[in-house]
Amino acid sequence: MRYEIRLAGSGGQGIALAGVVLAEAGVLEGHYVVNTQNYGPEARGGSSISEVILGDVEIDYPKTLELDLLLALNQKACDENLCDMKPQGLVIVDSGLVDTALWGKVLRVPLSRRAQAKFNEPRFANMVALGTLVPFCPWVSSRSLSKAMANRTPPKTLQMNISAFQIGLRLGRRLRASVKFEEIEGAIEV
Amino acid sequence: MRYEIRLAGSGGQGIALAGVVLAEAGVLEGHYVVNTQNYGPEARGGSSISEVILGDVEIDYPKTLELDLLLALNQKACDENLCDMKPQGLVIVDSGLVDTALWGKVLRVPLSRRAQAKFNEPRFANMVALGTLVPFCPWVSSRSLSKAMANRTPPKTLQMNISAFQIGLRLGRRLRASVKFEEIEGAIEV
Amino acid sequence: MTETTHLIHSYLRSSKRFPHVWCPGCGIGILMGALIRAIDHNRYSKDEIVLISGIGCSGRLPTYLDFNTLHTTHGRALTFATGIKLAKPSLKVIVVMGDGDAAAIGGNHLIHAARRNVDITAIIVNNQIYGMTGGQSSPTTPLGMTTSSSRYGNLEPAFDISRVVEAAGAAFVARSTVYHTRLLEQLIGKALHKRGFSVVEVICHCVTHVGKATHMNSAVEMMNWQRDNAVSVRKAGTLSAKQLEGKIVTGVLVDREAPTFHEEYEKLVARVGVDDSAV
Amino acid sequence: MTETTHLIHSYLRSSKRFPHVWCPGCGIGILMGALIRAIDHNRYSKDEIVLISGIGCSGRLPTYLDFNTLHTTHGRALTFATGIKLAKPSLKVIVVMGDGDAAAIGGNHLIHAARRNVDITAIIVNNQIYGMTGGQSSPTTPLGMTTSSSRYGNLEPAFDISRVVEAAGAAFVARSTVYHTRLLEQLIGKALHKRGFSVVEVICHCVTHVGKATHMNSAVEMMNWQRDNAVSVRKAGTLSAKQLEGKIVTGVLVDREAPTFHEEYEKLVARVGVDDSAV
Amino acid sequence: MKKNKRNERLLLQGSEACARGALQAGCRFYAGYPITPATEIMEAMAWELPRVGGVFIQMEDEIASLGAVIGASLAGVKSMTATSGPGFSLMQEHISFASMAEVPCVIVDVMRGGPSTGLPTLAAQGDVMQARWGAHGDHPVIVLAPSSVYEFFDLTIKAFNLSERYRIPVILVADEMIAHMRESVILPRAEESELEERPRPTVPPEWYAPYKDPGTGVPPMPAFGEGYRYHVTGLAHDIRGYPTIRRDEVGELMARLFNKISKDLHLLQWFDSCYAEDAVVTVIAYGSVARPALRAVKRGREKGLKVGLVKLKVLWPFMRRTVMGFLATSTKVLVPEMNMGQLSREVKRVNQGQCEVLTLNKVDGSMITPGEILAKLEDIYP
Amino acid sequence: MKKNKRNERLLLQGSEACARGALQAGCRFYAGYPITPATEIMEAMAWELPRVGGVFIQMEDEIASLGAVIGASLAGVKSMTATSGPGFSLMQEHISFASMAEVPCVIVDVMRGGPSTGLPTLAAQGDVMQARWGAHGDHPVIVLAPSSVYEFFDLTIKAFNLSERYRIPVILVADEMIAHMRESVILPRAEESELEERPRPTVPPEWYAPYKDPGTGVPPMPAFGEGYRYHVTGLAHDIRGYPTIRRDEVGELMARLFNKISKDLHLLQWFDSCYAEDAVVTVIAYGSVARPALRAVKRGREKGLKVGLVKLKVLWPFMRRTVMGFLATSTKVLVPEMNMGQLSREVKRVNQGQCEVLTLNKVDGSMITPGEILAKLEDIYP
Amino acid sequence: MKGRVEIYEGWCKKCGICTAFCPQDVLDTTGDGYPFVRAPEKCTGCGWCEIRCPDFAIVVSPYEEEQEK
Amino acid sequence: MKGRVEIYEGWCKKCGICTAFCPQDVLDTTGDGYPFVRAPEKCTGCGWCEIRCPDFAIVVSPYEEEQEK
Ligand SMILES: Cc1ncc(C[n+]2csc(CCOP(=O)(O)OP(=O)(O)O)c2C)c(N)n1
Ligand SMILES: Cc1ncc(C[n+]2csc(CCOP(=O)(O)OP(=O)(O)O)c2C)c(N)n1
Ligand code: SF4
Ligand code: SF4
Ligand code: SF4
Ligand code: SF4
Ligand code: SF4
Ligand code: SF4
Ligand SMILES: [Mg+2]
Ligand SMILES: [Mg+2]
Repeated sequence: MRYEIRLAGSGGQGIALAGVVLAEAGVLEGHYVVNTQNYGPEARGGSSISEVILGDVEIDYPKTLELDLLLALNQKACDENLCDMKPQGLVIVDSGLVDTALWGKVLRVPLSRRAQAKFNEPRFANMVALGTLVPFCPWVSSRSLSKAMANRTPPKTLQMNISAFQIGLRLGRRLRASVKFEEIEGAIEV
Repeated sequence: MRYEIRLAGSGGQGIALAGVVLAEAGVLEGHYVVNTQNYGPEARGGSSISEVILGDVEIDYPKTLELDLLLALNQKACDENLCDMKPQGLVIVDSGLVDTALWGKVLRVPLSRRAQAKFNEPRFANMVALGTLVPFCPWVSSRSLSKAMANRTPPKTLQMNISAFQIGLRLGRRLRASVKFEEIEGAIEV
Repeated sequence: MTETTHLIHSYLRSSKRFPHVWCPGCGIGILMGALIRAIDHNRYSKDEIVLISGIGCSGRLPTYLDFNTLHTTHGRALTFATGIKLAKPSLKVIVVMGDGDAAAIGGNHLIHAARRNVDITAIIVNNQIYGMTGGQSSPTTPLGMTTSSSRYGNLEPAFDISRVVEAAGAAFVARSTVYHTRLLEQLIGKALHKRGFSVVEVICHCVTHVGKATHMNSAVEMMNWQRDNAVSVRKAGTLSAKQLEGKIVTGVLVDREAPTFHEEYEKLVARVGVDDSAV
Repeated sequence: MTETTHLIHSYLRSSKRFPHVWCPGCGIGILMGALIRAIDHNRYSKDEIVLISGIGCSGRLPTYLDFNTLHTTHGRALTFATGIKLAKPSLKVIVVMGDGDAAAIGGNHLIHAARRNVDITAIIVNNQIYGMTGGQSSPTTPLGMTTSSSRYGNLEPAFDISRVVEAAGAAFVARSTVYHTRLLEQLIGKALHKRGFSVVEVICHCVTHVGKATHMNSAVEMMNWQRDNAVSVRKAGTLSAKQLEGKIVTGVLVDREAPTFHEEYEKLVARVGVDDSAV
Repeated sequence: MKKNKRNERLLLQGSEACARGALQAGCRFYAGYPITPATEIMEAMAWELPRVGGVFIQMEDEIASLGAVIGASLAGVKSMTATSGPGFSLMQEHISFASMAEVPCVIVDVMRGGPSTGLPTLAAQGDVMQARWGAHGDHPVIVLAPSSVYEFFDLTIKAFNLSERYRIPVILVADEMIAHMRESVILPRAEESELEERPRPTVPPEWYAPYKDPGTGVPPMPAFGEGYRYHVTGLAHDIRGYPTIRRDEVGELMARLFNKISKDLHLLQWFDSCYAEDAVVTVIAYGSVARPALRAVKRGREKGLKVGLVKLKVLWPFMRRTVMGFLATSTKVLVPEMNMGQLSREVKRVNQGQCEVLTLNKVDGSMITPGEILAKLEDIYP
Repeated sequence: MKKNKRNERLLLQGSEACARGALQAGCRFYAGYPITPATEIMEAMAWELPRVGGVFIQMEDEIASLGAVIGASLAGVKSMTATSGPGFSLMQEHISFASMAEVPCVIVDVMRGGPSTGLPTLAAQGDVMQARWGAHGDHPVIVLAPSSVYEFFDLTIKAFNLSERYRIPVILVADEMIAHMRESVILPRAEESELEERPRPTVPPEWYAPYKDPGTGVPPMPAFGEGYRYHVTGLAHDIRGYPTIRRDEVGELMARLFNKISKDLHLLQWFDSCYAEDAVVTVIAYGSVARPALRAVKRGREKGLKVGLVKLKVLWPFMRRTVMGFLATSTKVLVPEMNMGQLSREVKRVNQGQCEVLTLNKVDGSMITPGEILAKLEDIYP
Repeated sequence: MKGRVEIYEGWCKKCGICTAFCPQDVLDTTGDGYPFVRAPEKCTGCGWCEIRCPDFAIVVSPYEEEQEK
Repeated sequence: MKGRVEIYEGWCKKCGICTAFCPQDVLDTTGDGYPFVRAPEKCTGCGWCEIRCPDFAIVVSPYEEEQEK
């Protein structure tokens, strides 16, 4: 079994860090995990991608093949990555930054809006996102993610990261409860 | 047909220059010629060797195989090179610097003594030697050697080189006339 | 659009996408403007300029400009420049290097170009860091500064690049910060004008890495620092060594006349006679 | 056999054949003697000395001496030396380099070792030529001199090696000729004694190549030239730049205190704590 | 550096794993120069070494870095450096020196797209031949290639062991993917790793001949300062270390340099294989490409194709025995590489026509995918 | 430099012949650094270039030398450098640059005994693989090997021609024997040498795309200062020369870099052969070893052995077609080399088991003799 | 008011340099970080903002000239 | 006469340095180029010849000491 997540956005949105935290959470859960990210010129303001693959056996190919879960933090990221989705895969987008997501199962979540509202800056949207996806991703739990955050984020920002995560977690739980998964067809918005 | 000459002595005796002049003479005669010399640390005062191979067809292997002619300017040079002689090959040694030459056909010529006598320094012995070997080497002539010397030695020393060469030539001619070649067995001294 | 910007735009490559790659507020962009204006002011044609760089953030500069441009290897830009200048002395050769480029891996070529007095203008973007590779310490990183390769604080004293090239024989050496933009432009202008090897050391801020290391969190703060720590050569003459510690002395530091390599070489060729028929 | 020679012999490798490889009259042999005496005078044990060289005639020096000896690659001796010193600071590290070695291909390592103030003594055998490869011009060959690679006369100005290393940050810089043998010995002694990067520039004659080029046909003539052109630092202070042209200023040129790299590093280790158990 | 706890699963970047491996192997000296994508190894060592009393220094370039590493090793300290293509090119002269003077050291080359500055942030396998042949003159080197974060840790330790055992520079070629990716690993504890140390002289200094074959081909090596005052040179040398041009001495030296490795070739056959025993078509791969290859082979088996994989961990000396063994049972061999075909040439060389050797090459900075390999397998399947 | 007179027989040193060839080919820029045994080439150029209005400069090292050579070539001047092993190692980064940026230049490596400082004054063939694989990243180079003084002249001209034709660094590997020996030669006059020049743009600057394939694989190349203001970089680049990491663009670039040579492989089969047509045992040799090999083969024939010789003048790209052709008719092949077996590996690779490939190797600084080769031939003769 | 300042948001990276170093305090920053002309009347047209902008995103034109058009 | 000078011809390369720079003109050169002690009585034992000999081929010992033996 292999579960593939891709986090996509632009440089400065904390995509890489979110990927590492997610991967660390996977490790804490005892899974096999691989995490890759794109390096390079685009990292400066350009597009940024981080992939996390979780598995119960060793992971052979370390790049994603068909995404179980895509998190898209802007429109371009959404447009360019949908083609790699698994047919029944789930897409979570930042509703403030993504207008259209032509996909079957889409959750539209105001990630950066919530971050902005709470911390007066949008850059904690990455952690809000991690919270949101927990209820939809069977491979990590809020416990492992919190622990991973403690391990992997700078002490100075840990508190804010945790509370952003909590916000996301609440959003995600609400959504999870409100929708019958099988029925999602088109976008669900909070 | 291939004719192999080795000039051997020590650094500072002008072995390399003599080899080049001899090779140039061969070229002027219209032969195929290869000239090699040893480079390296030994060049500083250590042993010095120059080889000239003359041929009427292109020369394949550029190092000597069996010497037709060995010119040895000191004892060590003589000792170390005799083993490479062709059975009927001729050895010319500087009688002032070589005591014993255990070989069949040996000409003992006072090369450095003559040079010293004429120029008050022994370093022209190389050119005396070239003169000496002319009558014994069918591949070069005194004309080609003189021309080669003009081409290859610094103008400043040309005159002295030529006169050293002439001395050698006279010695060589005298020797050539005095010995029946076929009869040489052991050393002939001038 | 006013003349200044019009002028700048006339030198930017229309085929390149802007904004450029540098981080927001990075001083290299300011330098690029000053360089363009200085070139324009000296009335060089675009065709006669060869703009060469090494590898680093600063190395990306030539890509944007409509000259003959060459992006070489890390540290070796001056060697390519030397070849170009000697092979075709009619070209005006300008080299842009980072501090790592010029003073770490390329230090030897720098002092040798200075010694030979090759007619090249070298612009050294001294941002005190390896910007491109993620903020490791460079030979100009101040003692004690934390960088990604010296997280406990840098243990190595910094070069005074200008002093080293002076000792090596450069004909012209000048220094400015990017804050002192007009001075910078002026000094580059003088350097371009100079016969021989001319060096302009440009104190430049790397917002991303040095900003982080020095807790100056914006280009503005870093440029304030430049303003507050710069001392003109003239003024520096009146200060004690102690008072000058940590200061940036700006202005023309060296300006001397000496024959350049290619002039001497041309004399040699004239002397031994061009004899192309012989070949 | 008197003490001096006895002392020398006690440092020569008994397993090496003598006389050594250098040409008759070559100054390197004189330097070798001075070096041995300076080492002995400073009472280093043979085991603690590491003597390192690059490639060149001078590079053959360590082979003859009974220390830990290392004959590296051309120009890079100081990099090996840096590794050795830092890995085992109890060793006394001495590097012998030719002018080509130190200032041509190795120029960058020289200035960086000076900048870092690595605790190494560098002895630069400046014979103004590439001796080993047959007399090509080096970065210290005087302008105009004919060499086998500049048969029309050298076009490139020479480095003042001592000035360059001074500008780069060396803690100690001194210069002597081999003619001034006792001074040389003394200066090497001081350099060995110095904490930090110390440089002794040794003006040395290459009989074979420079002798030929300058029409000085013997070691004696060349050493006469050294005698006649040397000016002590003290005296130099009283002379004009004009008067100093072509002169060799001898003596201690720089002597300053500065923390050395390995001392600073040791402090760092003490600070962050050796935690070998952790591994 | 934290201790490795028993069975603790960690998320580590390849570069971190390499640094940890080095420290666990006893490396206490690192000299380097930053270059993408090898910088993280340097940064990790810069952080860790002072904490264990080791030395880290950032040098002025890559030439200096390897020079310092060799120096430190002569002083008795296990030493390493890491770089990428452009820097690796600059290190070649000193690699040649280290093999001639027989100085143990470890060099990591994290391969990025080339030639020249190329694609600094993207993976490639373009330096595989360079790792073997990049330095001038005939000399042996050992080259290892990890294909996972764990292997990067493990092979780094092994690299140190081999370099100490044979007194030879050992090169690790990792591709950017392996160096940059993070992966879950369980690291062995320090006491579980077997470490090797260079042979040391047992005779007193007077009897010591530094380059004399003690029978194993590897002369014992004291550290500078231990009382064995010997001479080290890059010139051809006799058993005392002194320069020589005598044919017999040079010939003996060269023979020993090669034999010390070639006599142990059987010990250097490190590989993993999967379904390879009965494969009709065998894939031979290394580095990160071994991973899509594994997946492709598994999928192929699912589809009923008798395909197998041999993953090489030692690239040089080329694992002739291993490869020939597997070739014997296959009719076709596929060598996918992120280069224009480098190791595939070696496969062809040892193959001697036994089976058809096919290649799959990619040099555009992207990974070879399982799909591509599978498609090729299906295509060539007899 | 004196004019070559018709049919004049001269005594020339290999190095001089190389320098003359360069000048005759139009080389007008030389940058170098002294090193035995390549120094004589530099010295000859230092003397000749100012006389023909060309530029000679002695740089601070070999890295700088090749940098300056590439710069001069970009300024439109045919340029070269020469070195030996240690310096050749240092040049690898810039060889990689020149092939990526497609800058014509000629590099002579006079091979001496290695590794490291090795045997500076003695001949070897230890850099043959390095000449092909020494630089990082995948890229093509062309490598030629002369086996006589005349060939050194001739192949130097051809090296310039190829480098101009393909915009590629061309490497000449001569061994010390060939560079140092003097030999009688008759040189062609200037007007008898065919020279090639790099393709030049015919379109106006606005239309010029510096790295666009014009169909031949080799984009036209203006000199700096001629009005075509374009960008040159060692990064992967698009057809305009601008950095790119787009797979399609990178893939196209890499494919073109290789194809421009591989499409013309049939033009690069340069060899001499002797008695090879009906040989049962064929000797394949190059450089100075081809000469004892020739003698051995002649002696072998005298003794009634059907032995033959194929002398390769192009080492890389490896002359697969030629070699395979000759392999087809032999049962055994002998590859004598002054190294531990380098080109013999390639012979084995292309041979694919058709015949037995044997080697004869010597790395002690001495020449392989005709006697040794003949003995081996007799030994292996079927 | 001697100068007219225009900002090209397309190239502007919101670094704040222009605003911070305007000697007349003409510029200010919008909520989303872009500079804007807050006090146009104070602009002397000195051009410092223009030459210090690392991104060529700010242009100063002489006001009079504009008027004459 | 304070010093006794010995020359080891086996190592001497006949460079002439010792002879040329002896402050007391003690040494001279033989016909075949080797140095020899021409005026032993003038030797002050200063040691310059010894330390300037590039080949360690000349040895000066204090004369008194010799006498005492
Ligand atoms: C031979 C080589 N070594 C290392 C690198 C990696 N590298 C690229 S840029 C750079 C340093 C950049 O620093 P600097 O020259 O100061 O330029 P900046 O980015 O700060 O402008 C390094 C080390 C390289 N490209 N080539
Ligand atoms: C990389 C490299 N380039 C060139 C050489 C050839 N080489 C050997 S010694 C030398 C120069 C010697 O000059 P210097 O350093 O001044 O020493 P000297 O012989 O004068 O004492 C050179 C260029 C080499 N060995 N290695
Ligand atoms: S990393 Fe630093 S130097 Fe590089 S572009 Fe960003 S701010 Fe400028
Ligand atoms: S060539 Fe010059 S430096 Fe070298 S040993 Fe001879 S005299 Fe000394
Ligand atoms: S032109 Fe001068 S005054 Fe006007 S906004 Fe710009 S900096 Fe301020
Ligand atoms: S200086 Fe330029 S990039 Fe910075 S905020 Fe002002 S206009 Fe924008
Ligand atoms: S010891 Fe002094 S006085 Fe005596 S011979 Fe030597 S140099 Fe002359
Ligand atoms: S100085 Fe030494 S080598 Fe020279 S002549 Fe005197 S004793 Fe002989
Ligand atoms: Mg920088
Ligand atoms: Mg020298």
